[in-house]
Amino acid sequence: MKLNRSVAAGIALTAGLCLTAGAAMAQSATPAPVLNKADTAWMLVSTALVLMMTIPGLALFYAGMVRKKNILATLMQSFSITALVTVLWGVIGYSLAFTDGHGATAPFFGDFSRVLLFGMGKDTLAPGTTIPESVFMMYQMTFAIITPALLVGSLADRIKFSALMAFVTGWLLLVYAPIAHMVWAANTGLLGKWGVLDFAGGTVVHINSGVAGLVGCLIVGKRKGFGTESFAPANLSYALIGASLLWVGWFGFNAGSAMTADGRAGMAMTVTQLAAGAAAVSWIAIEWLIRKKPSALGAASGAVAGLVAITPASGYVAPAGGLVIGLVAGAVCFWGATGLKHMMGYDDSLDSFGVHGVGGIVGALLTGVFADKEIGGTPGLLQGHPGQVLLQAEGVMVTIVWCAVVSFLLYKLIDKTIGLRVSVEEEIEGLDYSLHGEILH
Amino acid sequence: MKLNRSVAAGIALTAGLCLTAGAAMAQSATPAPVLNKADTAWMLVSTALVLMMTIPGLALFYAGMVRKKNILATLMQSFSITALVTVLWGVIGYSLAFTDGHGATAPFFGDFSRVLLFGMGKDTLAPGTTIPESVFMMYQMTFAIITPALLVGSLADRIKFSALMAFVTGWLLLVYAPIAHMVWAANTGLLGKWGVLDFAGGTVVHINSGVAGLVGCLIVGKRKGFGTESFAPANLSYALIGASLLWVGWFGFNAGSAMTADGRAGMAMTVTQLAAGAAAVSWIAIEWLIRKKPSALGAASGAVAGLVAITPASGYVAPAGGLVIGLVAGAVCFWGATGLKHMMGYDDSLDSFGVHGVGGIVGALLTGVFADKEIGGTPGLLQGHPGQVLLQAEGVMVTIVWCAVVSFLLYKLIDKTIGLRVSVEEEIEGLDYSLHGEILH
Amino acid sequence: MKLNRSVAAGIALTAGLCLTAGAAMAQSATPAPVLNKADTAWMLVSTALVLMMTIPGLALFYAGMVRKKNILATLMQSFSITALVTVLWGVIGYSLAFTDGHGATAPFFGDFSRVLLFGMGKDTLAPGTTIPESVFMMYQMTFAIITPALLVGSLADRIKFSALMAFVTGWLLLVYAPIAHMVWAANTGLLGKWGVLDFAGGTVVHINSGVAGLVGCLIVGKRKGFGTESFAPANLSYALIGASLLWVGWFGFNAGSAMTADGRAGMAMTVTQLAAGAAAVSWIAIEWLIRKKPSALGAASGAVAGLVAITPASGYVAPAGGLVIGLVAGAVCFWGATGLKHMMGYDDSLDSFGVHGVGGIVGALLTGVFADKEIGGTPGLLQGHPGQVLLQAEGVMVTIVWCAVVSFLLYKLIDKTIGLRVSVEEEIEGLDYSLHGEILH
Amino acid sequence: MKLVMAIIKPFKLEDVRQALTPLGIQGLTASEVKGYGRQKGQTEIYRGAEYNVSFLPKVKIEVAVSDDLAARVVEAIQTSAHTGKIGDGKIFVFDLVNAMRIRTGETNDEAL
Amino acid sequence: MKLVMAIIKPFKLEDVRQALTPLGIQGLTASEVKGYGRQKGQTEIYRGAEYNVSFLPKVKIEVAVSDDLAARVVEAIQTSAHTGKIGDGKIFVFDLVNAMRIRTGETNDEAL
Amino acid sequence: MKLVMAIIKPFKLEDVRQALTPLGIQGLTASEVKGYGRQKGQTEIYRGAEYNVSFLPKVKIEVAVSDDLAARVVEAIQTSAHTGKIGDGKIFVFDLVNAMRIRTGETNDEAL
Ligand SMILES: Nc1ncnc2c1ncn2[C@@H]1O[C@H](COP(=O)(O)OP(=O)(O)O)[C@@H](O)[C@H]1O
Ligand SMILES: Nc1ncnc2c1ncn2[C@@H]1O[C@H](COP(=O)(O)OP(=O)(O)O)[C@@H](O)[C@H]1O
Ligand SMILES: Nc1ncnc2c1ncn2[C@@H]1O[C@H](COP(=O)(O)OP(=O)(O)O)[C@@H](O)[C@H]1O
Repeated sequence: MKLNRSVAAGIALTAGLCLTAGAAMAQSATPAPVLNKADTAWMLVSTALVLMMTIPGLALFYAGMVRKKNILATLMQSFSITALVTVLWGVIGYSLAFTDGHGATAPFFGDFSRVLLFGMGKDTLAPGTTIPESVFMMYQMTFAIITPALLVGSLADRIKFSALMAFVTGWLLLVYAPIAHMVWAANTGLLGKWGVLDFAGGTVVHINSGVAGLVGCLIVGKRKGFGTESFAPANLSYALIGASLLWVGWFGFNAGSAMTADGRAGMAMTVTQLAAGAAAVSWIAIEWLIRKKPSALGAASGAVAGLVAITPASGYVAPAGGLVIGLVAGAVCFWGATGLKHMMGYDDSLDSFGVHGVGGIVGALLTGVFADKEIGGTPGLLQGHPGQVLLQAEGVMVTIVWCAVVSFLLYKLIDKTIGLRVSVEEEIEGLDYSLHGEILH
Repeated sequence: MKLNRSVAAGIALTAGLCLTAGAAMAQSATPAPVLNKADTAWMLVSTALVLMMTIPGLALFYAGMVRKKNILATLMQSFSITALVTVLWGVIGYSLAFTDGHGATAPFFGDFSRVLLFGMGKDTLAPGTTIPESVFMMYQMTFAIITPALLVGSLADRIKFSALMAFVTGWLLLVYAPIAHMVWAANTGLLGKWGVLDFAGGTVVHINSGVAGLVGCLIVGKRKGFGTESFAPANLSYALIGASLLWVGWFGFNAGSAMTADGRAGMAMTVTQLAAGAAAVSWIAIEWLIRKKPSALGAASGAVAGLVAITPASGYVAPAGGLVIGLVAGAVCFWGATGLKHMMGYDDSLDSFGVHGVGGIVGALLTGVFADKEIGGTPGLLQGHPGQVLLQAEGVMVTIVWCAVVSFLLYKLIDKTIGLRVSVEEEIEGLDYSLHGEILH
Repeated sequence: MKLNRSVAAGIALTAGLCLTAGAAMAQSATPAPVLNKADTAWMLVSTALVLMMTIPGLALFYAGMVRKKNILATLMQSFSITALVTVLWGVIGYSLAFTDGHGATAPFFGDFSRVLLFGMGKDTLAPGTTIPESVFMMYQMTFAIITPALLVGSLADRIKFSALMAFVTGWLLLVYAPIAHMVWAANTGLLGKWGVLDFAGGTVVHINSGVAGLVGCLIVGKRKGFGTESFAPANLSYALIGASLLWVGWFGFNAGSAMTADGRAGMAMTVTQLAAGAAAVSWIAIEWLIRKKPSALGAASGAVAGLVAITPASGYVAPAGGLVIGLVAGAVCFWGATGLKHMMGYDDSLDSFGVHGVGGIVGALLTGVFADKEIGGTPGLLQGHPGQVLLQAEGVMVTIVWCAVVSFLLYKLIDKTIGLRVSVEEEIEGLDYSLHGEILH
Repeated sequence: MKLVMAIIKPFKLEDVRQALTPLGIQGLTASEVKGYGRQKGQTEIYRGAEYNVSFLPKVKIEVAVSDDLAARVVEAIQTSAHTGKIGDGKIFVFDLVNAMRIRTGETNDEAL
Repeated sequence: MKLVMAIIKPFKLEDVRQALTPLGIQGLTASEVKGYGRQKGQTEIYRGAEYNVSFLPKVKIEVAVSDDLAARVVEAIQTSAHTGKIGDGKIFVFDLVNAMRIRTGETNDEAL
Repeated sequence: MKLVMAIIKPFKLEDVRQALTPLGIQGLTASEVKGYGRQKGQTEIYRGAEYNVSFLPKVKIEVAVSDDLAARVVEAIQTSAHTGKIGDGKIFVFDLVNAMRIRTGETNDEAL
């Protein structure tokens, strides 16, 4: 999203422009960007939309898939991560991710010039955009919030609250911030410089959370009763409401990543919608064929799979590309949440890896296939540029390796100190009561 | 909403305008419209708001009125229609509804020039507006989604999932698309040309879905146990949440139909709010008088009735008109959902016709009464233009006839092939388990 | 929020400005303000966001804290207040609050020039802003809706529905409208003229509702079974969803109060988020220390406490100030909802006073401490202007006194006539069934 | 007096109630229970391993009757709750030592 | 030993519990049930035809007591659950063959 | 025949079910109940005064068995539901006059 350098001059036109008769668009002006209120309005709203994706969106989506005794704890996880990351991001996270950095670490990390947001004035614009830096910082914060909230899906029903808070703190600074920097820090980020395309966070958000979730569930181990007891979701309506709010909020996620309210944002919204719809249709269709009954959870999972896969591609692909990405994502993630998981035998409780990890990889690669010069300026495989697919694969690999290694070390560190997992009694009693002293009546 | 031809020149003013001293508003400029980012921002948001009306808004509103065994199936209906219509609209629906069409069918149908959205570029503007066509197409899609989702209310608790998907497919192309075309296709639509006023979909959305629902429930028949068993809603809180989200989202529906962020949008929002509040108050008051207790479901139904009735009128009437329309709609729809229904003896399970059909008709006619030249450019009965009421009635009639006839044929076709209704056992067991294999615990 | 006098000239630049070469920002122009579509778009959205705070946000937040038998009645309270205040505001409330008024009462009340919104045309701008008056009126309406809805928290589980409707009617006109006028009526309001800072409603909304709630619960008395029976919340997930929607909607509340989409709005959003996150963290931390278990309700309450306290300060303080205000608010409101309440022995059922009253006072005073000249033009204590703290304290006092006295009289009047409280049988049976004839199954 | 307790499929509740009315049964008490038996539930697909759900939703009916009615009540329940498919449920009969109507204090057969 | 089972109006649960304490009753078990009887529920208005709701929410109490206490328990329940209005509910008494406290393995009267 | 009714801690349900299988028990019925006893619940903090929650969630199990099995069933439940902490619950045994399988009409021991 940081790639949009063209600056619309906005409301306050310079007199010079006015005098240049016939200049229809302000984009030809190259002087310092000025604040555009329309872009600002759109990004304020997008920030609200993406926050809504986590609370209550994701909170409900996940809470709707657990057993009754863990519903409140699951809501609490998303809610507390929101609060914690808010503080962390303001204090140091944003600075690490989005400032230029120095010397050899600059491709991986920013510097400390925005610690506690010092230096971010009321009228500072975010570099390369027409919106206040405060709005940009906030918008990015909502991405930093949802990513760790997503990975909890793999650890649901058994992770300690204290361990989770500790893990998220370390992970935000050592995994999320650097990967966001690599992909999106306009001047210095490693992957962005390579030319890896990730419009709204296929690598940074989805592969990242999916892989961290997978590593986590391998270390934490299976839930007690896995394979013998019923883990049937207690209240699937929550999952449907959550998926719906994720869908709606995703417009802020993807179209907002244009950083401006123009035709590219409109196109990003269009492909987002088409992919979500197509993936839900393809997941339901497959399930209907194989399992005889199309399930509500299948429809919701399909839509989310499509949204995940289109995330890196939105802003780069045309409508037909969006449709195809959705159809493919629905099918592949169905396999990710069923075949793959059973084959490998890990207990990815709410399919963070099966949907976000797998969907994110599919989307990142297909972005390289369907990228359309007319939409985002970069051609993909179908327009005779196979190198983009390779580039995308490299981006995926770097993300997976960095995320897996650092996450692994963090989990192990916390397991040795605080301990990652609740006791068997607490797990059986349910996290709601054992960790938070509350019961859903 | 397509009637708003005046084009605000937006951010990028032409030099010519700048040189014309004293020209305060850009509306006097007639050259090709250019993209206005503020309008675009508002329409991006309106799109998100209207999508939120269906999922999770309407999904919850309806799910909150059924018995426990059908809650998930009801959520699933709205959710799946969202996915299905998304694909259909992108592939062919939008093209049928909003392109000009050819020859004799042009007043009723568009053409195939936007199939798969080909030809809709990133920078194409929607004709007669200042926003990208992609945003316009998406905004319209959210209307195409909610309309069939509304009609399911009449069929709740007994319609087959497969039959519903088939019906919606046919209905979208043969009923929704042509009626949207007739009313809103700027250059060729039959009713628009006649001068029928429908700002945000009183005919296209509400009468249309209400009538299709009524025809459907007559064909499908009453629920087993109708009149002898308790059909008491299992979880009315969902209905209240749903009604609330419908209310909030309706700002996108009505004020968004201005296609621009200006005083007319503000006025549309104002009358929308006044009508919703007034209708809730009038419904509750009547219920309190007649039944001794004002119910939560009554308050929610009243608000929705007011929102339905103001839909065609928003953008044409002044605040006082909005208040009166709300008060009338609350009373008339109360009768629609009780007196009328019992009198006629059909089983309109969730009152799609009683609220949306009846409210839509009331609103369409009262638009002709209260239309205010100062607001929308067209005077109504109260400003000495009784012809407008007649015009409105003609619009209502055409909608009812087209919708009823084609819907009837579609239902019959599907009944003969797939079968419309689940088996008695499935109905008794509940659609959640029998159709989708899921249970709300 | 009415303090923002700088007027961005918006889309329709006057030719004069265009000819003034080099004038980069339109703010130097002093001619009559013109409509700015970007500001309008943002305020349309903010209105929707604040409405969402009440329905379904607050409705769910409160409904999630009561016993099962009162859930629907609690939802109904927020919903009906929304409908009732909508009508009242349109008919007379807005006129009383936001017109200039006459003579000696002008510092306290407006006049009748906007009764039934007459005189508010489609193209009228709100004075001192760049948005249509209709949008301004609507935005203010959403504040007028949420304030009485907040105070019901103190009366939950035992207030008569009829009494509540009567009380809200009187309270809106005799307490809310004058206090809003005193603080926000640009030309004549008493407290605004004094220089009391209240960006988004710390006094008008939060202290006001908290104090009215406290007075109410003292008069209405404790719930039957207080201290002996379990009042454990039946469905805390609703409280979490509600708190989440409040949080998201609060962006419209605070950043919207800038009345424009610029850097100040961005800064207001930033401090809002930081305060919410910090307060949730501080509440949870304290609870974890003292009670051994961090609760979901604690996290939600903490976030709301932070949002309340930052409300008057947003638009005046810098990020670090926002963080500190949040940390303090979390701790103080924890005490407000536990220590203080138990010390005094009143039954503030859902802690309207403990969170909104106490948090509002903390926030109003800290605004005077942390106000930053760079952000809102006014320096606070830390910038060497201790007088601002005094001013803030005066504003708090006036609000408390006016609100307490008039609310007291109103409660007494209604208690003598309609009666405030349901019968013991109705209270035991639950308000859902006894007042509204509905049951949550 | 006897107390007849039956575990039935939830959707049969209304049928059973209607079958009892002609016998002069004026009251009964029902509750939601979960039954474990030969009938196995569906297989879970996502978000958990595949396995058979062991407990299925059932409805428990309790109806107090005079001794002479007991046999006919059992028969009526069996007939009306019967589908012939596995999981139809059970009927159990207990001796009742005493019964009382709270409203009036009436006891035994008069209380039913 | 006897097991006393009572079907009462939900809002009477707390009163009944308090009425039993003075008799030395230290434990009881309650559950939500739906009762069908002479009392008819409200009429549904929307979203369904008008009819009388047949099942109303009730609470079932089960309390195991020694033989000598049974009569006084029944009486205490009848008095405290009584409103005099239709739908007050029923009390049923069963013989208990055996009772055991799981924690200690104590049986019969000691287990109560 | 006997009907064994046990009130246990909810998380023990699965353990109890598994302990009964080796005895040849093929079915049982469970329901959610609220128990009042020596065990006191947690203290509420917000939104209400501080007090002890009196009713705690429990699960009630009902299993009908032939007379000769009853003692072993009671023992198996006691062992598997035992934690040794207060609130473990109770087991009650009733005489069953009759039992019937709805699907087949079989009665008594064959019906179990
Ligand atoms: N021994 C038993 N004690 C108590 N309830 C039983 C017993 N056996 C079966 N049930 C109840 O009866 C229901 C039906 O039993 P099941 O074995 O599934 O079918 P069927 O009786 O037709 O063979 C079970 O779900 C359970 O609720
Ligand atoms: N024969 C019965 N067997 C079991 N429960 C009964 C029986 N008769 C009544 N009940 C229970 O008692 C409740 C109250 O009975 P009802 O006839 O409404 O009032 P009353 O006992 O005051 O005449 C019913 O709702 C039902 O739960
Ligand atoms: N007399 C009784 N009648 C019915 N149920 C009882 C009785 N006493 C205890 N119970 C049930 O047993 C549960 C455990 O009892 P409690 O006194 O808390 O523990 P313990 O039996 O270990 O002393 C209670 O919650 C209640 O459900």
